[in-house]
Amino acid sequence: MKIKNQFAIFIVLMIIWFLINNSFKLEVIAVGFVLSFVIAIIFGKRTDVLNEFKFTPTAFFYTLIYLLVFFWELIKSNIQVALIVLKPSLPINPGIVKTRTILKSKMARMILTNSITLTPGTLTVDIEKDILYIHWINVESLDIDVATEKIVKKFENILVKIYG
Amino acid sequence: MVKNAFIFLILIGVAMILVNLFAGFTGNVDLGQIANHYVANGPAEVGSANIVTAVVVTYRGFDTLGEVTILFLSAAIVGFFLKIENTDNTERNLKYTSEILNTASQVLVPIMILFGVYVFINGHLSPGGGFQGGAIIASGLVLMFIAQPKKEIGHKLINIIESISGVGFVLMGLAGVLFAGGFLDNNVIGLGKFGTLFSAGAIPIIYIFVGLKVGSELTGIALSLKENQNEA
Amino acid sequence: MMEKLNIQNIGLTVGILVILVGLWGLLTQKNLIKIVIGFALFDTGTHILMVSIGYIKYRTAPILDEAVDIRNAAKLVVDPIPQALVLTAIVIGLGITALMLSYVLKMYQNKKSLEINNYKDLKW
Amino acid sequence: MENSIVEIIGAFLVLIGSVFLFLGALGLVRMPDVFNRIQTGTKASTLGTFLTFFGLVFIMPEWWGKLILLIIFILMTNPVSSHVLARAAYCIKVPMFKKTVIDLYGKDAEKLFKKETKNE
Amino acid sequence: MVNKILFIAALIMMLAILLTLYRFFKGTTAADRLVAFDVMTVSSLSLIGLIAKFSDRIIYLDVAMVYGLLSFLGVIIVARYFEKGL
Amino acid sequence: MLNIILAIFLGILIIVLAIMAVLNKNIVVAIIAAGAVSLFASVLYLILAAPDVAMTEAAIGSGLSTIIFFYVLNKINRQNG
Repeated sequence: MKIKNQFAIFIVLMIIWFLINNSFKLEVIAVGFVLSFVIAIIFGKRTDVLNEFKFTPTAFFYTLIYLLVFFWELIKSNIQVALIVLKPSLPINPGIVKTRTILKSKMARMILTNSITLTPGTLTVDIEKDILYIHWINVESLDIDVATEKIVKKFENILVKIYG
Repeated sequence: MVKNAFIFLILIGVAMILVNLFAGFTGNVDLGQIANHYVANGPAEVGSANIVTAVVVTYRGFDTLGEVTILFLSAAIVGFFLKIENTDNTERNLKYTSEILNTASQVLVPIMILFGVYVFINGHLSPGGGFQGGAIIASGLVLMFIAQPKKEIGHKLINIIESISGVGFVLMGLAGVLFAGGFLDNNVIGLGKFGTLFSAGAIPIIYIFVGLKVGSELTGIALSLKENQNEA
Repeated sequence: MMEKLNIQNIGLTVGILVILVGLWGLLTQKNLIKIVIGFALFDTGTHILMVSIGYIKYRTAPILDEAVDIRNAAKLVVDPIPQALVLTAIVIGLGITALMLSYVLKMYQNKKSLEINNYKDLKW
Repeated sequence: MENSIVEIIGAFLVLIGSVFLFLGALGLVRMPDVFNRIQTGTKASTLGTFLTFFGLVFIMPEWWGKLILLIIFILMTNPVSSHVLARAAYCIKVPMFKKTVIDLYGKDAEKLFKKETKNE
Repeated sequence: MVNKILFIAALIMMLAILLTLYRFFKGTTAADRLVAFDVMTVSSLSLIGLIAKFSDRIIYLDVAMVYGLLSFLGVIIVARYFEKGL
Repeated sequence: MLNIILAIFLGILIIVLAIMAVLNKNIVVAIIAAGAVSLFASVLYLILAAPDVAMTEAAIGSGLSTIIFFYVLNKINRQNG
């Protein structure tokens, strides 16, 4: 498991090294290889989150779909928030509700909470085992199952397919 | 009341001095003589695209040496002042951190370290250098202390890295005396092609040593301020 | 009036004002940590002042990549020497700040107070 | 003065991004309590910065590497910092808006904030 | 054309920073000021992007990256201080 | 033209934040304001064509010195009991 973890960190660091340098000369590649290798060896045992990636075509395909859904939700949420802000009467109805998640992988939980934070009127306040505490700018339901259906499901259904 | 008037007088005095100093200053139209020499001959003599780096590392290398010494002294004094008085760490409890911050920090810390190394390896091509890179590495490690309280780095490891890089820095300077024109001269190894990663002679090597030294010193300061937090 | 309004003069003014604000905080505040903050502001003001002295109109940063012609560089870039001096000064400023703060901590451990009026041991 | 159509699209993206930044700041001023301010502020500033850098990719195509990296950083760090901020605000018991409907976090938060990580 | 649009965008961003400054100034609680600080730094990040475009130097983007990372770290530090978990 | 407007804007911002850092009674707010002064000073350095100094100020002046201030404040609070 440790080897796979170090390999994942190595890949991520190499991609970032290329993006940051913006060139593919031999010397740049060599230095980046050595650096990523050393950092991956050092930090490989300290981290345990990156080994949950599955390198399969289905996972890759669903990642693309996830990005599309995510950007759509991001733009929709911003327009909604902008409309709320611009109205003189401030039609808000805030509150903190509970929802459930079935995801176990740490990385997937982080992606899920970040997506929830960036989408319409919701903000993750805390996460504890399988309960998510969400601040909702316009509370529509107090029931835990309905709230889960409305907030969490649209991301979770795809993330389950990526991280299993 | 007298005291306030006195402070007011001091402020007015300093303001008068500063304003008088810069009242006749109309702005430069051209570089001064020394600066002109540095900019015109820097690329040929030192081979560094970043003139500020050329000035900091070679033309005024002793400044850098003194600065690293001052930083070392202040880190040592801070560590001496705040050294752990009660040594038993058995009852030390740390606050619960949120799981999201923990996960995000596990992804971010290696990236921050890589970025710090990028900054000091490219010190002769882009803005940055040993000090900035060291500061970024230290911030990455501080993020790790905050978000993952279980992970620890010993003082001993930091001291070893700091000593090795300090000795390496001075040795590179002495190599300049032996094989080239003077202390910290970077013509020890060939200058290479201008504008590529392996160029500017010894500047990248010197900056690696400076970066590791500054990074370990700043981490040491943060660590000695963090430790023995449950002593009271 | 309008020809005086250039970036260099603005930088000089801002630097002087920040120095004065920092000095004011240093002299009037009673809390030890606020005094250290005043010192840090004083530091920042000096740096802004020094960097603006080296600025030259219509010129760019002293880093010679594709955007700057190397043969003609002395006519295109600003003065690098103040920048190099400020670079060292900032790092030393951090060391001094850390040192002062550890003194503050030690003083607090002795007297359990951050008020400067309680420290009268050496007053004459 | 002739610019290609791609550059003009990029410039308009930057303009939309700046408008979103402005709306986020306006939300920060108008909203009644900390949590709602975090909601409007971070969301709009994330999209605004994202659109600004994305528009700059169209205008300066040779800078794409660093701009994409900046976008990735923003998308990764901004939600995390808003989550940590919300949690800290709850911890120091910032008063909530008086029209708040429900607060299911209150009872559990007491337990969570007392929890400590043992140092092994 | 492009430069004019970008000029207007920069002006709007400055207005946004001024609004966050108002919130920072008024506050009422320290947490409000911290949120204002967060939004302020993110807005100035995109301002740096525009400065890099107007100066036509790619190297300014390195500064933007350091700025983003370090302001994130500052927010985290203050938040952890509020939670008494430093 | 944009540079001059930006410089004036940043200068006003820096001075207002500096005065706030001195005057505010709450130490936490004062430290955050001092950090913000450093951050905007680093944008001003970019306009003054000094990216090296800007990077150092962003990394050290606003990042690490804020961290050290808060560590010390934390220790002082802990000793209060």
